[in-house]
Amino acid sequence: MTLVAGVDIGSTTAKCILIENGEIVGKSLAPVGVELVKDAERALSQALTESGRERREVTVVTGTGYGRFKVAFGQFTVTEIGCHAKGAHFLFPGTRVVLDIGGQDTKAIKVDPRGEVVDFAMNDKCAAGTGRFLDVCAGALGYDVSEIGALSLGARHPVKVTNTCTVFAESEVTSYVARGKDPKDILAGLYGGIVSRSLSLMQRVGVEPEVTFTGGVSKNEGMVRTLEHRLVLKINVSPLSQYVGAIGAALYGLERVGGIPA
Amino acid sequence: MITCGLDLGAGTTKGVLLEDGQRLLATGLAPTRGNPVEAGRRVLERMVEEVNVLPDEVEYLCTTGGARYAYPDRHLQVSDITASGRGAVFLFPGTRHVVDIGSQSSRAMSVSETGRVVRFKMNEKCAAGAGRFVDRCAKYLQVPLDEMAPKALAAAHPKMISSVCAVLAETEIINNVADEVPLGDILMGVFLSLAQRAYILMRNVGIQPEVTLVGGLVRSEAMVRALGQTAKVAVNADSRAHHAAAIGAALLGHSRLQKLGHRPVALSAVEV
Amino acid sequence: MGEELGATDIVPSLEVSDTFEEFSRAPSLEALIQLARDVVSDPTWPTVRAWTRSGRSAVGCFPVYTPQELMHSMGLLPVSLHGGGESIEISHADAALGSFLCSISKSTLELALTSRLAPFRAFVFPYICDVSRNLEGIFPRAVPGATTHMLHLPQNFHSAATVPFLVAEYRRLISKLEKAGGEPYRPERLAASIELFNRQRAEIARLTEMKRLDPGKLTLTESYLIRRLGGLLPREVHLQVLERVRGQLEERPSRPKDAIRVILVGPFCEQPTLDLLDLLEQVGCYVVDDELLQMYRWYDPIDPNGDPLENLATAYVRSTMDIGVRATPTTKGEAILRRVEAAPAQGVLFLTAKFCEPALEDVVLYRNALDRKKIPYLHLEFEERSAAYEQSRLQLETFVESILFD
Amino acid sequence: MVDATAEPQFLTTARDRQRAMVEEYYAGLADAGGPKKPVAYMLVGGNLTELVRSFGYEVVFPEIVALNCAIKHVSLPNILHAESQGYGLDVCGYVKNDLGLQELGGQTPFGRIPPPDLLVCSFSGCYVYVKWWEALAEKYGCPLFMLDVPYMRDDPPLPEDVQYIVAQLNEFIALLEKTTGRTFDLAELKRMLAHSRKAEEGWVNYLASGRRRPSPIEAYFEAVFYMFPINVLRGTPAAAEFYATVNSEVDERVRTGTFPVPEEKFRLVVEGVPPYPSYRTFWDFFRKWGAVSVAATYPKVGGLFDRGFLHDPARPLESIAEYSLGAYVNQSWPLRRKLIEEYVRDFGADAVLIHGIKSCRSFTAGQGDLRDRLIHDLGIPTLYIESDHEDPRYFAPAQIKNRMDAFFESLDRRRGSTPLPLVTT
Ligand SMILES: Nc1ncnc2c1ncn2[C@@H]1O[C@H](COP(=O)(O)OP(=O)(O)O)[C@@H](O)[C@H]1O
Ligand SMILES: Nc1ncnc2c1ncn2[C@@H]1O[C@H](COP(=O)(O)OP(=O)(O)O)[C@@H](O)[C@H]1O
Ligand code: SF4
Ligand code: SF4
Ligand code: SF4
Repeated sequence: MTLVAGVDIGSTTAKCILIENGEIVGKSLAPVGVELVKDAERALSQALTESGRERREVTVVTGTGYGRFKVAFGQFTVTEIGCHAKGAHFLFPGTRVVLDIGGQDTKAIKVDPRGEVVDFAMNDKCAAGTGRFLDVCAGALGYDVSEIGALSLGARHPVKVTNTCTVFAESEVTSYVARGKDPKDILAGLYGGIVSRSLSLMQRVGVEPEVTFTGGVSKNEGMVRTLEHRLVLKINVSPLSQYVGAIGAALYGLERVGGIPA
Repeated sequence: MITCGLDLGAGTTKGVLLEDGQRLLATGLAPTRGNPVEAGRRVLERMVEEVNVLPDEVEYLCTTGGARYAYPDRHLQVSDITASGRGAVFLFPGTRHVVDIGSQSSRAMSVSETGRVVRFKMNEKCAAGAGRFVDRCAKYLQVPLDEMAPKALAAAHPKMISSVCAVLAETEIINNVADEVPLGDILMGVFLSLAQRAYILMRNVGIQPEVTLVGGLVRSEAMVRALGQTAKVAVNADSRAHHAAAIGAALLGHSRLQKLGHRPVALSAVEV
Repeated sequence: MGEELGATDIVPSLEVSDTFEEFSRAPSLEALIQLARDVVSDPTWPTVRAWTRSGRSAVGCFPVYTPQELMHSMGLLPVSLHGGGESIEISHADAALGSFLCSISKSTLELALTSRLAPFRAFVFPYICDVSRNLEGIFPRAVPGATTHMLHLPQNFHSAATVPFLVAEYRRLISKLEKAGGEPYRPERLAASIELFNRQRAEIARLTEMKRLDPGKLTLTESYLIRRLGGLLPREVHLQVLERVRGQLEERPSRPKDAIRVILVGPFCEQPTLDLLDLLEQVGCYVVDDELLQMYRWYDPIDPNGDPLENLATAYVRSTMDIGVRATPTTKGEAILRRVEAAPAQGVLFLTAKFCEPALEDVVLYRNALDRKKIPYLHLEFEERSAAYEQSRLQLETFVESILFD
Repeated sequence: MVDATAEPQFLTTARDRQRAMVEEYYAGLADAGGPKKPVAYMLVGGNLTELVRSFGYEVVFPEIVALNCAIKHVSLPNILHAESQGYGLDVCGYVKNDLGLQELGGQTPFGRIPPPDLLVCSFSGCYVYVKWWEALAEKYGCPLFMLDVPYMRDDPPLPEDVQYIVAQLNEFIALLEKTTGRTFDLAELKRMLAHSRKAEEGWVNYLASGRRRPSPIEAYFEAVFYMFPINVLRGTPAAAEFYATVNSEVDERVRTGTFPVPEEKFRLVVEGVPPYPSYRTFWDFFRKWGAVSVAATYPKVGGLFDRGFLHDPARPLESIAEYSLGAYVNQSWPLRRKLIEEYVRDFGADAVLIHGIKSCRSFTAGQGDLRDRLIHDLGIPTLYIESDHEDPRYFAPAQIKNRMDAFFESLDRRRGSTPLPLVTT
């Protein structure tokens, strides 16, 4: 009966996952603020509360994400690349390629049949093509990012969004809105651009089925559809996709203490 | 003879009415919100009302700014770089170097004594180092734009922002807040970082006194100070310089009108 | 790699007859230019497909100085590769090549990786820069089965040993081409090809001279499209096209407008999009001299007598133009001033491919000379797939306005 | 984990000697320039050090000056100055450092760099060389000799390639005679080539010791320091003596069990130019993981001595010609790939690290393809990291560290290890 926790401190959100007996027994998600150490603690305690467990029952806490070193109470750290691979493998054992689009970066990871990282590629530091890009553009359309996923389905005449820079794209979107373009079509244009950039990253590691899409942006249905369309491939998306990094971290911790990996 | 200059910018639309190419009668400003035509019309209407002239007395209208072609009732359009140069020399006749920082772009240019642009340099593909960055910081730090400058100017140890991206710099600012860097130091750091980027453009063009700052950022005294410090030159600034491009457009309109000797018909929207 | 993303959407659109009749029969100049526009924008190589339909082979030539005469003399169709234009999406090439490279190198590789270069039997890459050179090294894996060759172009233009070396270099190429569907090399056939190419270049020279003397006569894009056909059509056909165009242009009235005369420097290898070329004249420039498509203009007439291979090599050494990929120490500054004077031009437009280092480095030498003489100039960088021209338009307009308004 | 803050274990005597040689060299340039002590500028790839020295020239290598500036963190002002002169963002950082420095008067923390009296452009492996020397020629108006070196597509090179270079070398000798008023001294050249050969043999021995397990040398980070004599001081007895010192220290190290990292965990082959502005930071990222480079391509930019080429006093001009063909970046990609694969095999490496340079196309264009082949065709774990060799603005430590950590983590996992304990840094 080993209870383990994985805490993923991303650029945008903090996620925590509790695993026991190869099963997810608790989770939490909250935006990160200015105090990462506290955010990490809060993520863990929320997950515990949600599942009715107590801190002392947790055998090991593993930190990941760009703020992993701020999981001060954790025992281990693993990079988010390793964690997304492991977590995706746990949810979809056939995974060979993971595409993770989070708040500030995009990664493509190639994994072997055991869920180990074979190769990975990441984008450069620029908000173009990341979750932040969608947040900003959703704002320009007058929506929250959680609403735009379903909205884009059924676009008929996608507009061409020519700017990749988030700031320029935002005003391009604003002017499309002012010109009375259908938000569906604008979104379809935005997704097309992000997917192109993601594909180029995926090409670096080589695309082969199964592809698992993780990170907050994978909750966006429109993005999923666009990606599938361009890859001519069905892709895996779990309802827990935003937690994949935290799941991986928890599993690493489990392995470390000699528990049975999933 | 009244001419109008309208600067249809990505963030704000600015307008001026100019009499005989010499006297500024009115200035106007409105957020563009993706609809430059409407914003332009509103600015014009308000100015005309303010100085109490008939719309018809405005004999020539020259547009500038990103949406200069979108405005149908114009007689001429000029690029905002050309216009800013003219406007800066109108406000400060000794100007030989102009720095223009707007919401999405920053430019540096050297100008002749008539305000003709001799050489210029701008960032094309990336909005790092432009006003949008300041807006986002203001929003995140919950400091209204107008209150940023006094706080920034009180900074003892400004904290520079290293991120190149206008959007991702937020994270760095979050970290600074977390590390309990005083608000003033963060704010001044923001302006100094912008100044640093502008300085690279300025050097590319070649810095010659007098230097004049134009565009929206001129509204911030902290920006003026930061630029002066970074480039080690005195910087002319005047709140009217936010309207420099509109002024320049009105001036060029005036000289066109004089050359023609009569009032031409307005162009309708030709292209975007 | 391996899977064929994108390859599925190669649908041949334009069909060209293997006699290429439609080019010499186009009913009007405008019809011909439209045809040229279609051919140039079609990524499925309609002219190459027409040529190879009867079992003949085509060679893809990366810019700039490939000896196309030689290929022609061996019964091959030399075709200039200019990247993918606006129509193709880069999703594979970035990974292999890296992000800080010019579009032409990336999109050429993208074409290869998505099987769009299947109509070619061989490829020749000249050593004009490190990118072209390295591209050759990774090309064979992208187009298995085809022959690729790296042609070392000498940069020592003063040594007595250069011509003999280049002749030996051409011989290396010959032996490769012979294995890639070329007929055996015969000097007399090369001499004949040289004469044909001389005539083609003379016609192109007339066309560009017409643009210089009377820039209202034809637009830059028109002149460009007519020239660009030369790298896609059999040369005999192109020569006919050029001769007809000359006749038609003589009858066409000139439509002069209020524009400034400029020369266009920098796009000798990667080519700007048609939209960008249009934009240059739209904002009020007359482009009266340019470096576009250097490959068809690199020699004075080549001596048809004597050893043709040696003459071809001598032509490269003696009479290539001062562009970014030809070493010309201490004379770059003077060269630009001479060209401005000869045009004559009011200013210089530097239009360099993004990440094209040879072009970027020359711009500084040119600028220094122009500054000394107070000649205005503007430097813009372009990419194949940048659909947003607002920033370029803004800068071009500023440049024109700075010359037009005093 | 290794304490990354501790000083790496250098071979101290050799390192001190190397420092002294660098200092002496720059001190010697203080009064150089003009007819009495003329200065020739040269490029590392395919350089003609011995020949030019035999005519009494002091030799300056702007590439080496540039990398010294970068290591000493003084490159940025030079780069910014060159950019203000119009050199674009994408121009090679070495070029910008040099041209910026020239405009600013040539002053560096290690002495003043004199302007050239002669420009020798060995066009071997990098087209930027041609452009760079054109710019210098336009600025200084001094004679420029262009040695056109055919790109190496055939190994061994074809006889016509060698003949072509020898013919140019004879023309160069005539130019040198004219500019210096001296006559060519063949015997002197041969003497110098003999010294070179000795130095080269020592260098080759040093590099070969990377085959040992654990490796007593750091074939990338440390070897870079020892490249100076083999490129700059060839033809002098000092260079040969230097490698004797180095090698006796390597022996010492083996005897006493002092290694670059206390516990060698990963053996790497490294490809690409180092990130000089952040050299130590970068190195620390490796050492932390117990990673040691056992072979690297970069130290071969001056020549591939370890693959059998040595200068031969009996065939002076021919061997100089063969040398100039053999600069690492003058090798075609198939030859570069073969070399790297051989290094992996011969040095028993676990993985390959590729460091891509944003402003150097010669080295970098195609490294992605290399990466792809190594990983997907050959199954060799490979990490690709990108920054710059000269421009500190391109080094993003947090991102680079994240990639390194992920990479070594996955290598470690494949050996069945478990995650890292938390270090709060
Ligand atoms: N319900 C949702 N629908 C669509 N997108 C979402 C949703 N929730 C979050 N996102 C996107 O996910 C991003 C955050 O992703 P995440 O993987 O948590 O980032 P990180 O790990 O970098 O903090 C946000 O920027 C947002 O764009
Ligand atoms: N009081 C202020 N303090 C700081 N910045 C300001 C202030 N007022 C306006 N700005 C800046 O000016 C920018 C708008 O500049 P403007 O030149 O009007 O841009 P554009 O022409 O692109 O619309 C805003 O993005 C904002 O950052
Ligand atoms: S400002 Fe735009 S282009 Fe620049 S880094 Fe940010 S998102 Fe990217
Ligand atoms: S565009 Fe420039 S860099 Fe690219 S291949 Fe051509 S010459 Fe080389
Ligand atoms: S090889 Fe690379 S680093 Fe060296 S000079 Fe050429 S471009 Fe610059």
